[in-house]
Amino acid sequence: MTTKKTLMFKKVLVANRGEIAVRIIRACRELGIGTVAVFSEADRHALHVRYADEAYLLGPAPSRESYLRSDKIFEVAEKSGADAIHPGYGFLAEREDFAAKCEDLGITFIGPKPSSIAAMGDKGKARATVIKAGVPVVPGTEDVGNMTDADLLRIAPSIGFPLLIKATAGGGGKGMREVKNLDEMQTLLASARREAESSFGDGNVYLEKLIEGARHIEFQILADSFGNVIHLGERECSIQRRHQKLLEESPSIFIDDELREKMGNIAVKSAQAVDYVNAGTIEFLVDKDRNFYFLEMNTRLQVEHPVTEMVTGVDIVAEQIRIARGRQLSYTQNQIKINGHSIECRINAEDPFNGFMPSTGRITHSLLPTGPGVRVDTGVYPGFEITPFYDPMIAKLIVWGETRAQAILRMRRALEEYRIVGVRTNIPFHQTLMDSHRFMGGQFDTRFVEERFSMEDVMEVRTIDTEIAAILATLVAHQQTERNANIVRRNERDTSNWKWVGRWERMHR
Amino acid sequence: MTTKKTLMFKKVLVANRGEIAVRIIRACRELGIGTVAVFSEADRHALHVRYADEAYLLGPAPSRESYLRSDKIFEVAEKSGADAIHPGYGFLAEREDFAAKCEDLGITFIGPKPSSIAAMGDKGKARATVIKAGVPVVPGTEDVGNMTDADLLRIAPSIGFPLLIKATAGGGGKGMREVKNLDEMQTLLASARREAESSFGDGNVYLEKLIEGARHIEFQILADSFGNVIHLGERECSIQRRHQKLLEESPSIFIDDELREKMGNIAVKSAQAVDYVNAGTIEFLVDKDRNFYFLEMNTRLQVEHPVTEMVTGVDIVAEQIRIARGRQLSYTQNQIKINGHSIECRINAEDPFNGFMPSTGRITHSLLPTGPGVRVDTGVYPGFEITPFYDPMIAKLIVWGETRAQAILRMRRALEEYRIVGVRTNIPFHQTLMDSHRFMGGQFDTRFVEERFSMEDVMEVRTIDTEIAAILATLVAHQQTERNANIVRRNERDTSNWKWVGRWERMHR
Amino acid sequence: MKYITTIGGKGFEIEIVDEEHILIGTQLYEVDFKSVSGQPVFSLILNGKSHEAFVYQGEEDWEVLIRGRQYQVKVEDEREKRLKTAGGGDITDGEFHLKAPMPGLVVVVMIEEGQEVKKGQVMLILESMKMQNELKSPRDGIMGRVRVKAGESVEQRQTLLSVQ
Amino acid sequence: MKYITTIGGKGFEIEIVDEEHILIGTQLYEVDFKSVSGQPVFSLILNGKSHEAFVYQGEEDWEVLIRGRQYQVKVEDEREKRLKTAGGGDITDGEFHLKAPMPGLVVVVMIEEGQEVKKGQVMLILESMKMQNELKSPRDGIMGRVRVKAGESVEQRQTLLSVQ
Repeated sequence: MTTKKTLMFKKVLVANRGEIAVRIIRACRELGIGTVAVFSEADRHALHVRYADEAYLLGPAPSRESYLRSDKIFEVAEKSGADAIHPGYGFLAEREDFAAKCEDLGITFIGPKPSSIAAMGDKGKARATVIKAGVPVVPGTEDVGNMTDADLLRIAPSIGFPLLIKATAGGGGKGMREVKNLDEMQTLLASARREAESSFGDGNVYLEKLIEGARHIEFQILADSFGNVIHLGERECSIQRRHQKLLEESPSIFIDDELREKMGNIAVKSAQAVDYVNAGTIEFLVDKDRNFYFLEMNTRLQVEHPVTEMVTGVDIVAEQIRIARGRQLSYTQNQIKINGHSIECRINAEDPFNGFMPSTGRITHSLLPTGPGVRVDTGVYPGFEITPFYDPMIAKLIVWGETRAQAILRMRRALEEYRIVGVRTNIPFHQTLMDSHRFMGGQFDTRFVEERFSMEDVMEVRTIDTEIAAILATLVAHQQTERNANIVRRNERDTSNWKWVGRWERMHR
Repeated sequence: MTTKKTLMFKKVLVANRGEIAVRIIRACRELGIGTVAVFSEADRHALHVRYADEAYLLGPAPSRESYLRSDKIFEVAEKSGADAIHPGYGFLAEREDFAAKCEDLGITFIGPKPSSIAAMGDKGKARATVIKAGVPVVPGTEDVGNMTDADLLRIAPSIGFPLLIKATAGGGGKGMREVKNLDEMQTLLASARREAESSFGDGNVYLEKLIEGARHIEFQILADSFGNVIHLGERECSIQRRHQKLLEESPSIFIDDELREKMGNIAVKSAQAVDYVNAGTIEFLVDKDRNFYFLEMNTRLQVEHPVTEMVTGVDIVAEQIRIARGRQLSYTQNQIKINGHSIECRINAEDPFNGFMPSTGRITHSLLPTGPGVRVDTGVYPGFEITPFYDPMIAKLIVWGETRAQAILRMRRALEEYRIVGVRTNIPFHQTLMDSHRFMGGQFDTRFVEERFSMEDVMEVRTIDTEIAAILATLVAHQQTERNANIVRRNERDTSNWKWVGRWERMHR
Repeated sequence: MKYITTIGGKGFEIEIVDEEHILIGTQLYEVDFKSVSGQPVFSLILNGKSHEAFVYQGEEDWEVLIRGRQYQVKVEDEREKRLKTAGGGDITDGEFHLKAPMPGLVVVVMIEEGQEVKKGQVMLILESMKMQNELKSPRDGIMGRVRVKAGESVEQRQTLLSVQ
Repeated sequence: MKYITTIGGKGFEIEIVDEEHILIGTQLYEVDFKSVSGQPVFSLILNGKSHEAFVYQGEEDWEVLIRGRQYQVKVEDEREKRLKTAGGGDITDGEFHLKAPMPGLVVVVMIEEGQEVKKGQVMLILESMKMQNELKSPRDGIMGRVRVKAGESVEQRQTLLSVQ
């Protein structure tokens, strides 16, 4: 057991990078807790290093040589005297062994118990656990453990097609295959196992019925070590591409008070089934008829936690820290009120005009949207270099409005204000989405972006810009021609001016 | 009377600059209303010009040749087809003749009726009006109109010393004098009249008792054209320097629910006394014994309106537009709830280490604080030039917290994150203020900053930084020495490198 | 100076009259055109309308990103254009070299040398930023040299393969 | 290289050992020192502690703005310092020229040539940004030439007057 002294920790090591590391440092600072950043060689100039009280190098840029090196992280914890670790999301956040090792070393892990991480980490085991607690799951294989191809082929028809093969150790769509009929299943099983094996070192898979037209809706829960568990309402996360969430909102247009209460209670029950402590998220699929099914539990802070903060007023990271310090929850379920509507757009360094290809480079200019109802969580700034080593998400743009309509209008305004020069971003994707009638009407499911959305959908609205684009390109081309001519003329006197041409060209590359 | 058609205006001319012009453009954009910016020659690159749908040059940099040229503004309104004008604050916002001219031209003035501006614009007349409505005023001269020095000298002893001489056309502390006794009064009357005459073209003055240890507390009101008037609670604005507000918060630590209701009702009554329509603010002085006195009414949007927006969730500018469009208020008094606590720091381009001397120059680097509970309203960005022509306020940093303590901690965090390079700012002043025990304890009045606050107050806390400052200066000096040496060496081969030295020096000037 | 500017098949004749005026066809426009803080971000006030766009040189044409839409714009000065047309017909596109848009790991190469490819066909998958990215052929053609194989790490702008 | 660095009367002996180490007195520190995006903003990690400051050259000394506090720092290299000390005592301050910190309008000149002034005494009021700003004497002295008068507009950095 951790001692009382450890629970009153004074210095938190943030075992992460980017916007979430900055977010955690902010919460610690506001609570008067010291912060220790860790960084890879690619991140010396990163914002979390600039903002933390202390900062230590972990190793080279690749994650496995830096942010995944738990041994190095524990070394830094010892050297700096950090008495707690916040893992953020990704990296080591859902590694049972990491949480257990913290406990062994007498360091407070700001998150759930290792046993809860383990119980929810194996997707098959998690299903079995919540079924026992009376939580509805997507119909599928209910046995825990290694099932052979023969078992799975035998069970499949009783689940019904289409169905999904999923990796038990899974996440992020890896080791997942959609199966339309029995004939193709054998081949797909093999490839799913291969991918799962290479991604997670575990080729074990299970089957789930494919719910068509489903929405991805999740509930934020908070649990303290005194057995109090509450939920903070839902987040709608159906806007996805290749199983990556792109936009989240709270509340969901699809959920009424009655369904919210019902699903919220089930979410609380799911957390209780694994003796959950700290912040966590229960993900559900909800079908067209409002039947809902437990999908999985994320035993950590979510990327999209801010939309819940905006509508409830609860600072989830501050609450995580309080819980880890052994305090009671600051709220009872009755005190949680959903006020207004919030939307988050994930701003990724990728080119929506070129197959969402990741984009790297130095951010030379950046203008953040600000003003009423706008929040930006980011780890980048002008002058910062986006490297290919980490997740392409560089910022989260979050808005609040009194209604969903007002939030959409505000998001449009904020997206238009947001300027980033130096890397391509998916801002134009979000702008197109905000103009889409289906999105405005709330008519979407998890397949919407891939199957029924196109960047060209709303383009006719903006044909007037064609002429403006032509004029701008002409003016810039003309200016450059003039400038080059001047430089050539000046150059006849002074060779050294070529470096200025070079600068101009670099700027415009 | 303006016609129904005009009331449904589609395009708003924003007769202002800086952060408030941007704020208004944002509100219009979110409501789907077109925006027309106007700008002076110094403001071609300003954010309001970049963000507006249309933008027109008014004239040279000085305000009287640009932002105060109502004739030019009406020309732009006609040319652009703008059917409404939002005046922001300052410039033409409280000019009765400007509002009246809008009415004549069939342009909706987003603000009160000319008669209300007039009634509240003459401070003596305003006192008389609200006294009639039963509103308590600071004891002083109660006659309206021109009083001679002889009148004033006769009345003074019955008011009691110390007292204030104030300009009836006044504002911003101009034409104001503090009088300690009858002996010095004659001289001070003369100088107050002189200053009032030169500032407002009107040397008329009146007397007010000087309330010692008073707090400046104001109530935001909203009134529609159907006679509905509500208040949005109070703002505490006692943190001032030379009668300029520096920090505002809502709610006030000094006001309990009972007093809030009482003062709020009086504020509503004051507005009703002049048939007020649109947003306005009733300023009060509150003495140590919680007696409160009407000070004046500002018949326009206030700089500090965001703190009220943060705690009530009401978008005051959007509500102004709704009211001007002839709609009913979106809220009844019962629906207004104060939620949490909000603080605004005015970020001015001035040097707190050098007598708050204004600072001009190009902003070369800027990093905005973001994250939970933080809002920045600004009209500047990296690359923008701060000129000496306008108000030194370049941004407003606003935070929200569940409690005043949380808001202060969050403001500390945000101030620490805010980096502006290129001009000096008063951020260090606000940082010192946030560390001051008196401020934390809420023990301050309008004289606090000038009389009982020092930048050195909390310095001992930070002595550890002395060594860090020494190391940093040494490292930078060393780097520069090395660099110069290199340049000299390189220079032996290539004279053109001197331009790089020049750049380096410019950067460090 | 007179330019022929083309977007998606649509041509505009734009004449730069002086610093503050342009002619499009016979229509005169007042322009106020500025670069924003030394970046390739341009503010244009055209007859009072305020526009802002990110304008930069792409592989072949100018790229303009304005209000969430990206345009490929070809700008030719009139003389240049006339000479080219007189020269007779299209210049053949020549060989296309696919370069790595970012450093990464080649996951799979889906084509072989000498094979026919269609425009938009996936040729290679490159892993970077934890994502698998499909690199497609920009046009129909025949595969030329393939310079990388699966499992290989590549640098940014390294030539991966060619389409003839 | 060894430096003698002084803040408010307190001296520090700082030796730059190499790119990553400094000695203060006999204490060795590990330093990681970087300029942030080409600005005079510096990030310093000193034995693990992360600091950031705005460092620039003032009129005479270095100015360091760190966590809301501003420090005037004198940095001298050891040799320079030794030579100066050997040279014997303080160098006299010479004439001080008051320059306009910003463009503005001279509202009032409060001193006359030849008059004695005290450190901190207001010499002139300059209006700019709608504010009246008091310009004070940086030290005791005798007024030299006064180059401006009330009502005059001045440019930034224009010399207004001198203190001897």
